[in-house]
Amino acid sequence: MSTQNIAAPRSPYLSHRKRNRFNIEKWGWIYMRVSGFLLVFLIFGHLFYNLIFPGKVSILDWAFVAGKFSDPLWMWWDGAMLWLALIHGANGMRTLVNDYAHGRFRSVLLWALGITTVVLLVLGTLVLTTFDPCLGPTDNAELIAICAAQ
Amino acid sequence: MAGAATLEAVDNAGAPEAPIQAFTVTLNIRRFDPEKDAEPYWQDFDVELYATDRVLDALHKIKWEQDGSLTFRRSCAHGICGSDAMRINGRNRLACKTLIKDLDISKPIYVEAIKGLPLEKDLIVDMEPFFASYREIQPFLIADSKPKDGKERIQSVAQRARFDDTTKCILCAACTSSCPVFWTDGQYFGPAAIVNAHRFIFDSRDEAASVRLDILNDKEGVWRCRTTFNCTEACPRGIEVTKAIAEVKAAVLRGKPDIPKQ
Amino acid sequence: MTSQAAPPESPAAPIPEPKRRKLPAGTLYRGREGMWSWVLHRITGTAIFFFLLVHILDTALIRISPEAYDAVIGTYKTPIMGLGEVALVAAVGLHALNGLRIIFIDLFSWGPRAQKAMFWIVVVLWILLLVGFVPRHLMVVFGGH
Amino acid sequence: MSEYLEFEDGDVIDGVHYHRHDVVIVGAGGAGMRAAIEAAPRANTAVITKLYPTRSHTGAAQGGMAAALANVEEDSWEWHTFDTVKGGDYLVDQDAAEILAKEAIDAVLDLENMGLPFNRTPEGRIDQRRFGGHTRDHGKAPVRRACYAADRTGHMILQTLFQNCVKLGVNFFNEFYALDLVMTEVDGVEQPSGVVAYELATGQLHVFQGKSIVFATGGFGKIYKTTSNAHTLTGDGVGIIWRKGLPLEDMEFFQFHPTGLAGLGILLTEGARGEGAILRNANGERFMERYAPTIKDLAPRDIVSRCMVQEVAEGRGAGPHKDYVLLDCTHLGAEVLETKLPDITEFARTYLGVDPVVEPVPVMPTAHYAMGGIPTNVKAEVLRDNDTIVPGLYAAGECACVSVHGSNRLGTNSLLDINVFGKRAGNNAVDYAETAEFRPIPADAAAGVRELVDGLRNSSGTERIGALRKQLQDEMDRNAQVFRTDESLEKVTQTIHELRERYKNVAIHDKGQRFNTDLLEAIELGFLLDLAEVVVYSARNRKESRGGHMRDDYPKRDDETYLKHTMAYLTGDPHSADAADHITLGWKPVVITNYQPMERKY
Ligand SMILES: Cc1cc2nc3c(=O)[nH]c(=O)nc-3n(C[C@H](O)[C@H](O)[C@H](O)COP(=O)(O)OP(=O)(O)OC[C@H]3O[C@@H](n4cnc5c(N)ncnc54)[C@H](O)[C@@H]3O)c2cc1C
Ligand code: HEM
Ligand code: SF4
Ligand code: F3S
Ligand code: FES
Repeated sequence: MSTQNIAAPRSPYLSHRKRNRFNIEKWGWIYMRVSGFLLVFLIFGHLFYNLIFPGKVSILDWAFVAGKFSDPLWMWWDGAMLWLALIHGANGMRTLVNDYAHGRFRSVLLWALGITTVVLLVLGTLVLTTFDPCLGPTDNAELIAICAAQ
Repeated sequence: MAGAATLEAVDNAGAPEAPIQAFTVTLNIRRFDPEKDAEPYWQDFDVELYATDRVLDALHKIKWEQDGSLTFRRSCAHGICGSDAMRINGRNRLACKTLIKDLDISKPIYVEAIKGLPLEKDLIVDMEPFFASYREIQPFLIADSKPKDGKERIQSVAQRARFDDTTKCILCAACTSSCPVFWTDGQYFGPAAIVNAHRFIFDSRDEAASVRLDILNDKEGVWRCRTTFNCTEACPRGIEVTKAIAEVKAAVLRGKPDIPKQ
Repeated sequence: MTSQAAPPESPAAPIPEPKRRKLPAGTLYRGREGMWSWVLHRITGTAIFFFLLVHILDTALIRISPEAYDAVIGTYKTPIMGLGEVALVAAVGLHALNGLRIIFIDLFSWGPRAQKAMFWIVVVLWILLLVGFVPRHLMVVFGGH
Repeated sequence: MSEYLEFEDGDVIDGVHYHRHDVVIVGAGGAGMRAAIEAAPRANTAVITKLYPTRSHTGAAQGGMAAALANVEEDSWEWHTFDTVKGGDYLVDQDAAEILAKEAIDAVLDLENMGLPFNRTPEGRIDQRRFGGHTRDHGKAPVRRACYAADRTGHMILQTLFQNCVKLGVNFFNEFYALDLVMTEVDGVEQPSGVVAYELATGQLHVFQGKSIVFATGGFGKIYKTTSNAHTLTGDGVGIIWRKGLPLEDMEFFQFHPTGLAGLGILLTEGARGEGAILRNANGERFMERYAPTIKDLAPRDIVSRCMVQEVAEGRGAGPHKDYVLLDCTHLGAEVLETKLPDITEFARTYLGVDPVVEPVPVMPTAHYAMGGIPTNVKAEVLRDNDTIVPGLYAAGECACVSVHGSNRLGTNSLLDINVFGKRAGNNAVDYAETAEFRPIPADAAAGVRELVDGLRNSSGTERIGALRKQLQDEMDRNAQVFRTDESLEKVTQTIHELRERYKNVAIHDKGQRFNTDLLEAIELGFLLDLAEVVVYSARNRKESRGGHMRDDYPKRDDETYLKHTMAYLTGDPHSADAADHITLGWKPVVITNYQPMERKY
């Protein structure tokens, strides 16, 4: 191989940096920390209530969840968790994609990620807000009363 | 030095009067000659060394006695010029600051070029992208107001101490080329550039902190740091690089650096 | 340089013929606590994200019909899924604790200096968490009824 | 004229790249960059440097930079001048020393204004510390004159100058090795017209045409084995000038710094003694009290080095082989060591495994600084003989000899020198470039370098560079170090001659074009051999002891015969066997203004 056909050393530095006014990175960074902090309580509360507190996995069924969702506290709890965790996770995945994917592949992944996130946020929120606890069987006396009243 | 695998403890190794005892050490060097090789390859060399020798001495012995084509940068030989950052046993070090006695010589010593910058030949990489990032953060004092008496600007001992750590940088690139985020696409400004920005952002005499904070508040700026601390571990000058980066992040958030008033 | 032809081979002192070794491209970078905790953080974060996607979908079934929901949730009640839940809790636990470590590093001036100690504290707390959770959970899963 | 080349900046003709810049600076250490900061805003300037600028050895300087700021105690530039003259054993050109001391104050303030982070006094002004040979009121007591930034003053200077070059957008050609000066005959006289450089990355040759050319290539400490100097300090610039037949001044004066880490040569700054560290022999005795009762350990370097070697020679050396003395810092306390001398504390720990906080550090003199070099006047213009200048050619820094250091440089005066005379060189180079025309470049400007490079690349020799260089350095250490005699110099002359013969038969392994450091080391060795020969030849001729030049066989200073500068010229066939056949020595008078030579006592 002669010197002529090797790529020139010291190729000029190609800066891909573009500076734009609104900077999502800073807000993303803050968001990761704030949401992460809140999620510690939300997720461990959730896990504790669902996996430990009832004592048995078998209890986890439609009736259990329905009972939970009819309580506004848990509705808001799970709603907050849905939004915080999904956006946290999606933003984290965005970082990963930016790190490891390049070119077209990157844009495809980013779009897929964005669409998935929005769809799931909408879906999850709809489920939470329009959920009808009277749809199925329950042994929760209070619930039965409410449903009967309808 | 932190992180050295001190497996071979040689008595008195440090003292110059140490009994002269030489070891045969195997160096396994990742070589690449752009004029001959399509791909880098590894090559072994056996060298007679003393415990107090540095890896740089080993490289010199190879170059001067065995294979003159072994190519690497070096100048000062005592950790002050920043020429010879390389990956020694998987970690970024200066060859001239890594003593044989601090390495496990029962196994070969692996030596390869630093990662993330284009490989040019053997242990030499292209430093241009590194210096380009450095230049981008405006690494110079910006202060238009002249000191009143035409003498020096006044700076208190505490203000001077505020940025002391980051003035030590020798631009060796050990940090930037140890950063997993930098490896991904080489677009991240990198810890060295941020360290040098910190040097001025936190200098009470400087008047352009906000400009630099703005530059680093960028997609490729401080926010790309994932606090992996490889930079801090690698820095041969003992600069607390990650801490400096954290301080710059905090300064971006507050809109100004936290400098002592007095 | 065009005017310079390739130099002829010279009979000078011989260069040892390279003993080419088959080895991976480069060695793995030997980072320390900071790097490995970040690797774990990434892996666990990604894993949790994908779990979350599925979890939202299955929970959405609750809106469709109790039967569909119970059918799907029923499959969770196998020992394999029970182990999966252990993995999930382990992942979330590690990610959460290390997430707090990262927040402390960013927030406090002593953070960066204490990062290694904090990493080991994270590991200890994580083990305690698992010690508290795993036996109990496995008893439920395998205890069956 | 057909023998001259027509080209535009950026042309490549016959594989050689041609560049055109008003000012061409060779070297990007302190002196080169200080010159560039003056030149770049006013003229099209190029800086050629074989190292990335921040790798230059100015960065290794530790202790400080002298200036009579009087920030902490009474001081004046006259006292500074006197100390410089006396420190240089009266071989200093006093007009130059006055300029140095006077302009020191602005030089320091310039640096501060450029951003240099000096250590501060409680009032927030630049702090100052004591240093060897700097005294108040003509030798009464040590004075605090050295402005410093911990023990990293050189590092800060180098970084600050580089930062300001970045600010000005200075045009650097990094890793370009200047290998020749192009001279063009104008009006019957050879005049400088450009520089030929070798690009390390590609192996290609470049010719830089310039109206003015500044040499700032630093020292050549690598002629010795034990040295504080970098591997790259091979005196290329001085060697180029020498090979062009221009003279070199005072080459016999090489400074040996007292406190190099024993066996390694890595420097421990005199600032350590400035802060109160003490030299002790094996018996724990503070021996400098005997030799220099007034300023003791802070006597100038030549004296301290000599006393150390004497202590060892007389059997009072420490260690199992009784071959070094001890630098005791233990009483300074961890606080002072960690804050004011952090780097050297670390050097001792890293390289010797000795912790200065608790135990004394083994030290011995180490080759440190070339007082001699390319003769210039106070405008940094290079001299062709005792008083004719070479128009358009400038030199500054360690490669130059103004002479402000005479036969022995005072600590902290070199960082000062590179700033004061670097600035002057830059300014004068631009002034000159503003009025001058480009001189034509001969068509075969690069031929000499090509021959040199191709000759080495294609050589079928059998000698190894490493072996020759090692032998040179060992011999220089043995026979031309702190103490010299006619006999020892004769011996090393012989060796150098043999080595120069063997060098013709040197071979390199690396035949490639890219980053061929093997080739460059061979070329550097050539310069080392040339310079070592001049050093030794000049030293044999000076049969007296003065400053850094200590002749055991002529232990007295002899002002009658030798109060003058040596001027060495390359005449005749450079390859002739006997140095006398190709080196001619002459004398140049010393400029004396205020201070008549006196006995040098401290
Ligand atoms: C360890 C140490 C400590 C010191 N401490 C002090 C101190 O405390 N106070 C003090 O006053 N002085 C001190 N000195 C002395 C002082 O640092 C040096 O004399 C001074 O820095 C020299 O500066 P310079 O610009 O002339 O050369 P350098 O800084 O050595 O720069 C030389 C430049 O020339 C370039 N160059 C060389 N050859 C070529 C070539 N062929 N082609 C292209 N470029 C070339 C190099 O790349 C480099 O950029 C110390 C010296 C040493 C070694
Ligand atoms: C339980 C509480 C949680 C805490 C305290 C937490 C904390 C954090 C923090 C601070 C970061 C930023 C890391 C950095 O900038 O280097 C982060 C990143 C991340 N988190 Fe979480 N997180 C939590 C839960 C979650 C959940 C539920 C998911 C998944 C949906 C998730 C997925 C991610 C991902 C993918 C990243 C990106 C990783 C990276 O960039 O390396 N996290 N987390
Ligand atoms: S911060 Fe440390 S590792 Fe990074 S370039 Fe500077 S000296 Fe080197
Ligand atoms: S290694 Fe990289 S991720 Fe941050 S802590 Fe250092 S810059
Ligand atoms: S050679 Fe200068 S830092 Fe290693």
